[in-house]
Amino acid sequence: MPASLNLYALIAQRLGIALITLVIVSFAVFFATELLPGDVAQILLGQAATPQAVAGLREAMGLNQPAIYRFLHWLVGLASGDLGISYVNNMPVAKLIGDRLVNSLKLAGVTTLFAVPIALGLGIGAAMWRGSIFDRVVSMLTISVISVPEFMVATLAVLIFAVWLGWLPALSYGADVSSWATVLRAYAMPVITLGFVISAQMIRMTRAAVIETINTSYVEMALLKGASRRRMVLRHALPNALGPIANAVALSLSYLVGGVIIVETIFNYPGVAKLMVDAVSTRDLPLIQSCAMIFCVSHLTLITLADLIAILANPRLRHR
Amino acid sequence: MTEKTPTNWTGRDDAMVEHAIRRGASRRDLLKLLMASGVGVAAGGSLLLRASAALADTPVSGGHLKAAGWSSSTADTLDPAKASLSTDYVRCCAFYNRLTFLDEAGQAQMELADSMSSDDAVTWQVKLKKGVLFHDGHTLNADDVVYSLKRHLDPAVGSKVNSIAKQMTEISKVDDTTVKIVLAAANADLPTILTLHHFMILTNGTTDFTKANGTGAFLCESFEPGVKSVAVKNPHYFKAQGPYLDSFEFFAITDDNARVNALLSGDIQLAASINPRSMRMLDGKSAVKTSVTTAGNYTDLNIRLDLEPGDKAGFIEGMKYLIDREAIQKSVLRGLAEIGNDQPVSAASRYHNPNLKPRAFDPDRAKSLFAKAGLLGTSIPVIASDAATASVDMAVVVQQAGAEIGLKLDVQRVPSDGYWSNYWLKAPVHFGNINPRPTPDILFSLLYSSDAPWNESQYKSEKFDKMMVEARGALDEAKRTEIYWAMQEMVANEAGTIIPAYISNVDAVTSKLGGLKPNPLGGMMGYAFAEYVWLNA
Amino acid sequence: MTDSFIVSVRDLTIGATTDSGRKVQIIKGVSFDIAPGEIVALIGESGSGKTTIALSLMGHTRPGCAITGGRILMQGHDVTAMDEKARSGLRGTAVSYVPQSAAAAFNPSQRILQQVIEISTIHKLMPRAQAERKAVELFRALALPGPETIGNRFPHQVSGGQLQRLSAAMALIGDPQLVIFDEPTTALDVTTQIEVLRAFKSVMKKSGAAGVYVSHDLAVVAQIADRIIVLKGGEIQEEGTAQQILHAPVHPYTRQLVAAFAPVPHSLAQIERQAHEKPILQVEGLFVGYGPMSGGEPHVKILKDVNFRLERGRNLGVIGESGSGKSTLARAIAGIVPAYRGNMLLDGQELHPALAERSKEELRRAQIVFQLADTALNPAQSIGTILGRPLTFYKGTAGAAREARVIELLDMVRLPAGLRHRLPGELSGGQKQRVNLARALAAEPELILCDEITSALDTVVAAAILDLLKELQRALSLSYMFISHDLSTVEAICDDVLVMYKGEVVEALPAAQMSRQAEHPYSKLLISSVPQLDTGWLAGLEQDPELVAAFSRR
Amino acid sequence: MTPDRVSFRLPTPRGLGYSFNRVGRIGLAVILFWAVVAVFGTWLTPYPVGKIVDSDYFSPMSGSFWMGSDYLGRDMLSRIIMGAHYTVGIALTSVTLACTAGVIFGMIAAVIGGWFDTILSRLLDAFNGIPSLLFGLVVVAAVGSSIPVLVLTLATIYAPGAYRFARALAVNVNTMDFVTVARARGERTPYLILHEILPNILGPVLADLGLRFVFIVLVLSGLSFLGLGVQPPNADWGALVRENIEGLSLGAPAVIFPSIAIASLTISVNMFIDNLPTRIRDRSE
Repeated sequence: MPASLNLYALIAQRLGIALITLVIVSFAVFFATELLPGDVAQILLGQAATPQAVAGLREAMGLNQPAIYRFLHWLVGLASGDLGISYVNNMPVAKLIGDRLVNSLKLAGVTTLFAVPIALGLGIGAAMWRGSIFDRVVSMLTISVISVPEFMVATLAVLIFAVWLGWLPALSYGADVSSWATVLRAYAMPVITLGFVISAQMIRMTRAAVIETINTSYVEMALLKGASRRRMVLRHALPNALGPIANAVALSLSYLVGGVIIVETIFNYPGVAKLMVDAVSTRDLPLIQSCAMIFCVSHLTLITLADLIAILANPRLRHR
Repeated sequence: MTEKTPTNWTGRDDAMVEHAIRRGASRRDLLKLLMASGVGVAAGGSLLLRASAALADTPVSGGHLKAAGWSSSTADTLDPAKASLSTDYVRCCAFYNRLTFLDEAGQAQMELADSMSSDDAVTWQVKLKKGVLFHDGHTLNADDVVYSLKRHLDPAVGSKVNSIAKQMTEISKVDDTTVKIVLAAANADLPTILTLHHFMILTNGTTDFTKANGTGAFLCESFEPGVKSVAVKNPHYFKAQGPYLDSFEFFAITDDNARVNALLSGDIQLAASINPRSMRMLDGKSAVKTSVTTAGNYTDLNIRLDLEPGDKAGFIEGMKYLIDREAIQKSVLRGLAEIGNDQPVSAASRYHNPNLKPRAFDPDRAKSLFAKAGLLGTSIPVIASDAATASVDMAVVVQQAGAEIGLKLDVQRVPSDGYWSNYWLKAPVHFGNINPRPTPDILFSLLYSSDAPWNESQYKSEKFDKMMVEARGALDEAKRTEIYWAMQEMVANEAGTIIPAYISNVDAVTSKLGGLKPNPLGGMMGYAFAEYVWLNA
Repeated sequence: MTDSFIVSVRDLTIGATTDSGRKVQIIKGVSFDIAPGEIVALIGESGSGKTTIALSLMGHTRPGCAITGGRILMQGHDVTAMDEKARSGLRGTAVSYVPQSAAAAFNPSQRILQQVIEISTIHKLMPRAQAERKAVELFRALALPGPETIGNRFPHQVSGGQLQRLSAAMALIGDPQLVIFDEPTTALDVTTQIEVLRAFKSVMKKSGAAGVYVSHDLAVVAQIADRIIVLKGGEIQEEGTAQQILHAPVHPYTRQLVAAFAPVPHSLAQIERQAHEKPILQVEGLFVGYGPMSGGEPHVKILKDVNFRLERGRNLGVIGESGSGKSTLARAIAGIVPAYRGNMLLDGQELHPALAERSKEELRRAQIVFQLADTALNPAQSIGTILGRPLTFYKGTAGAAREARVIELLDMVRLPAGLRHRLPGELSGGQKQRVNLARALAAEPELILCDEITSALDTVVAAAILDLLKELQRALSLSYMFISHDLSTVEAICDDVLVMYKGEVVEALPAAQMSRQAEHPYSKLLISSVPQLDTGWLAGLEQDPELVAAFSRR
Repeated sequence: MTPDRVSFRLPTPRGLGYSFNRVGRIGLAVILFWAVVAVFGTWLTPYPVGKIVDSDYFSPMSGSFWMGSDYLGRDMLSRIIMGAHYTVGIALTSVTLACTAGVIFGMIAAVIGGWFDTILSRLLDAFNGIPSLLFGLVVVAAVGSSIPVLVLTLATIYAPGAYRFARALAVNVNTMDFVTVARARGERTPYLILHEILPNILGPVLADLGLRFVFIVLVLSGLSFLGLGVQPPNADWGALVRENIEGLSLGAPAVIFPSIAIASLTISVNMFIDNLPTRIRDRSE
């Protein structure tokens, strides 16, 4: 059978599954958020909520329509890129999320740029010199980092670099971003914190993936051809560990989009995670739903991408 | 408000403090000094500020200020009627003006109004200042004021002060610069009521609040809800003085600790509402100073009189004896508070009743009262939340005291989200938090009259309601004071609201910041600091 | 003294560290020499240390092992005294390696040519273009199809036999003086094995390099080795020329090995049969496949129109190479892979294709035994539990009765009763296969489907299992369906033989006359490809090249 | 007589048991220490956990307050001991729930396969995409914070991961011949899951449980950071760090000791998992 056709079929199948999952997830997200107790009208009015005022506001916001109708309406809107109108401040959700998402992606991007190469380097290095001092130090460090709560890492980083040493700003947002140097300064703190947290995971998983391939016959064969350790790992083990490594990276990056609530809180960084927390506290359902969808979409996209990379990296599937 | 609280403070003390600052004494040293001279820490803090401000009180123009509040969300708004958070107030004060504003002494002063007058406290004539320009160039007139005030009566607007505004039965234009306001009943406090941040003046017909178009000292350059706003100096501001800053940026850092760190690292110049626990971090830091305002903000323990166990005789009284006010003031609030006496009018108000003493901590007496009520050994849920400042810690203090006399208080910490709608006013025993209000009348009518929207303990007394109306119409200051004193006594003894302390608000600022003074409407100069402060080089 | 030898091994000892940290010797003082151009075979069973010795010649030991004593002189250089870098310099140039499974030893993500010439890249032996030319020459010498282009493929795109030859090219690219072949044909089908052996033989002759050929299969070794070293338990048992070892073995162990190869003619089991009795198993027009169904036919079809009868008390052998569908046939009969068309009659009763639709009684009467006892026994259950479960499941036997029956079963397969408290991991391969068999017997079946049950076992052990099977058949009047790729095994136990090729039965023969009566060309090819215990067999073997090309998938 | 005894075997000292290295031992010792503290801690606290016993706050280590005092002047030692009770208790309960649910569903999915497997796996994959802390926040916003809610939330967050892990293992075991044999024998799904598959994935599942335990301790502290968790006056370690974090710049023991407690527990669990005692298999094959 034609190789490429089969490959495309496989890719199409993965994409199809991702899409179907997405629809199921959107259903789950919508109705799960509908179950949130607390009435948005009442919360909006806060201490000034009187029954008449609440009723009036509910009517005005269209909250009296049946949930299924609102779901379909929302889904159709979602498909056409219309995320709806925030209950709380009547602004289009897309506009509210827009900037925040860009911020989140910026932070994630910068962190990725630094953390991924470092993590992969350390992970591969640790695997290459398995059992050496280097490996032990890296392993111990990663265990320590994943064992300490994120807010401790963040607060310590602020205290050391911003308050005591005064090298870096304590806040990353709203800082001067006119030149590359200042951008680096502004992002340094959250990137350091996040970098620590996600690299630890990536290092562990990369090391494990590479070590697994090092134990295969073809790597032993390379050794028996007289190859150096470096050649064994880089030429023979690494290309075959790409799939699991891509998966590890995807999971870490997925965390960068939505899991950074603590870092956003401490560094006062206006990202999507904080937006969603706000939305939850104000019961702004369209906003909550859109944020949740963003997280699910980005997660699904990333793991699907990792899946595709694994498929493409596998010569059995690529060259049939 | 602290300006006149320390009655035993003399000019000699002032000089001593000032001298100490010149010598370079640390803040902690000074606090010790002040303690030694028998002044509360809170008072000391503000005096300290005053003393240090004396060093450099010549305004300097220019500069960019970054200030951080403690809360913000996508619900942030530029609509004054909907303003609900400190962040909103700060913005409103920067971009708009009110008819009147409250000065440091708690007196209403004219702002956009040139004068306000009434013979019977029912019908009021408001004369407007002439030639005041909105940011878009439009000149302020009576239509703008009528529109701005009438909005609060429209339920569709969802105004936070709807219940207060309702007493204005008629708001009409007399001529271009005169507005007539008729009240449902006499209220001599109207000028003070209009100092509330919600009563900012907009241009006639404003419905779009993505940008602010006011008469305020700053122009709104950008506004992102839940993120930040940037304001630049209004070159055509109608006041002779100020603003001094070229621009200022306001946003929120919700994490207390992060806010202090940002100030310490120099990323911001003003950090509002510092947690008392953080005070020690500021010790010995010459680059920062604090501004303490004890304006009458309080966290109270509310026991509903109509539900168990509050309906059992002796329970509320017992709780009033069981609450260790000193421990709360000293340990929970780290001295940045004044002990409260279970009524809402704080010492910052000129109507405060100084003869009403706080109840002493007396667990034995509480125990006998609980025993009589048959409540010893039962478990009583107490709802607390981070939403109500320090309430969780206060709850723990009472819980521990209760545990020692055999009263089991089951403290339930619930999330801040939804606290005000789901628990506050509803749970039988819960905590509330009340922001400072400019007049006792507002406090009583909001919180204690029989039809009060926020009657925290469901206190109902016809006598009290009558006295409230009477005081409202009393134009004689002495008479009003007398009535308010009596009302305070009634609340302290009869209502189920236990007010253990009036909490000071501490704002930490860079020592370069000049012009910041405490204000009875709250921290950050009643949220209006932007217009008055300057940055020394 | 060593000048005349490429390699001299003296008193080599290799130690291993066990999980508990205890040190044990796995090679206990081995000495031998290899002369230039000579091919020496290391023969022995699993665990005899043959691969360990071979790898040590390259200065390599598997993780956990280390050379603890003795010397290995490679052209006068002491490999044991070298550091890792010097050893690397040796590998590929002085001594190179042809692995057991080329499929696993080729990096799946690199093109073949790149891997074949990697030795010259690593050791900077020659320019890339020259190396590529040399590789193509070797491909040609190894009779690989399309020598010019085969190198551009990926390992998964060529067949197992070709990969094995490609790995020889990979070993020879650096012109080594010594090539180590580590069971290079064990994983191959017999028809493929012949070509590979031929290619190895000719290319080795041409290059003049010496070789070490590691294998467990005497017949294979006989075709290629000049000298044979018989190993057991890390010690040399006997050393001699190939002729001497095959025809005049001295050591009792060697004799045992050779004897295991001698064909044991099978005599029909003496079971009283009534003429009208129904066959124990009858299969009519069986079609099996898997994958999504369309139009009543699955996507992938494995078995096509299989028909046969197995009379009670007789044994049916099914032979064929990997992929012929012989295992699938057993699974379809057991119901594991449901047939989509055709009938199966067990003792005249129709069997439902799907497992779930069969009654307990039907399931009990036909039991299946798998090839790998390692994976067929649950490692987490004790032998007693494994054997007891079918008793409880089919008969509801419990308590002391069950215990007694388990002991009886163990005794039936000649295992001590105390074994029932052990876990499978604590048993040897032969013991495990006996337990595997005992589990099937526990159901008191009438038919046992044996799927390659002796293939993974050492020759001597396999012979013992076959004896046991015969014994049991006599005692319990069983019928076996015996699936194997090994013709001598089938010959030893079966009455009738089915030859399968690509999912179809190409011929049915009586086992005893297999080689004489086979008519179908594939059967002939298959039967003629089985190596004989004769050094001249390969050289004298004549096969129709067109036939080979048609049937062996290379 | 058995001729297969000829296969080479090393002398196997039976019952030699397990080998266990030093790092693993240290890890286990710390885990046991905290387990003992968690169980018997209630009787060990020198002061009532909620009582303000020190007029100062963030005070340093002293004879009367071995670990200093917290932001209210409460004894840190007592609070950490109490915190162990809650941290270990909640994390252990949640992780057990998560793994039990995950493993059972993972095995069922592996054995049954087909649509059930596909849909369940995909759904849980997508659920993994919702950040755990945010999920926690939403749940607590919906139903309030109590220990059962906390436990269930944490279990829900970690069940999909446990499912994925167990399913992957079970799929491997499911292809083994002994499962096929059991199936050919006519065994039903529950037997296959409980007797054939479970015992063979138990080891890795327990190791996975340990790692998840670490993550749950951390998520629990993250939730405490965001203001959810155990009811006062009690607190889990995360909450202790959180409520005293202002003391960090002062180097107050009130924030350092609970951090050490968290790190010591999580690191030692990791050390233990990475160096599990290995069953000695003295066989050369």
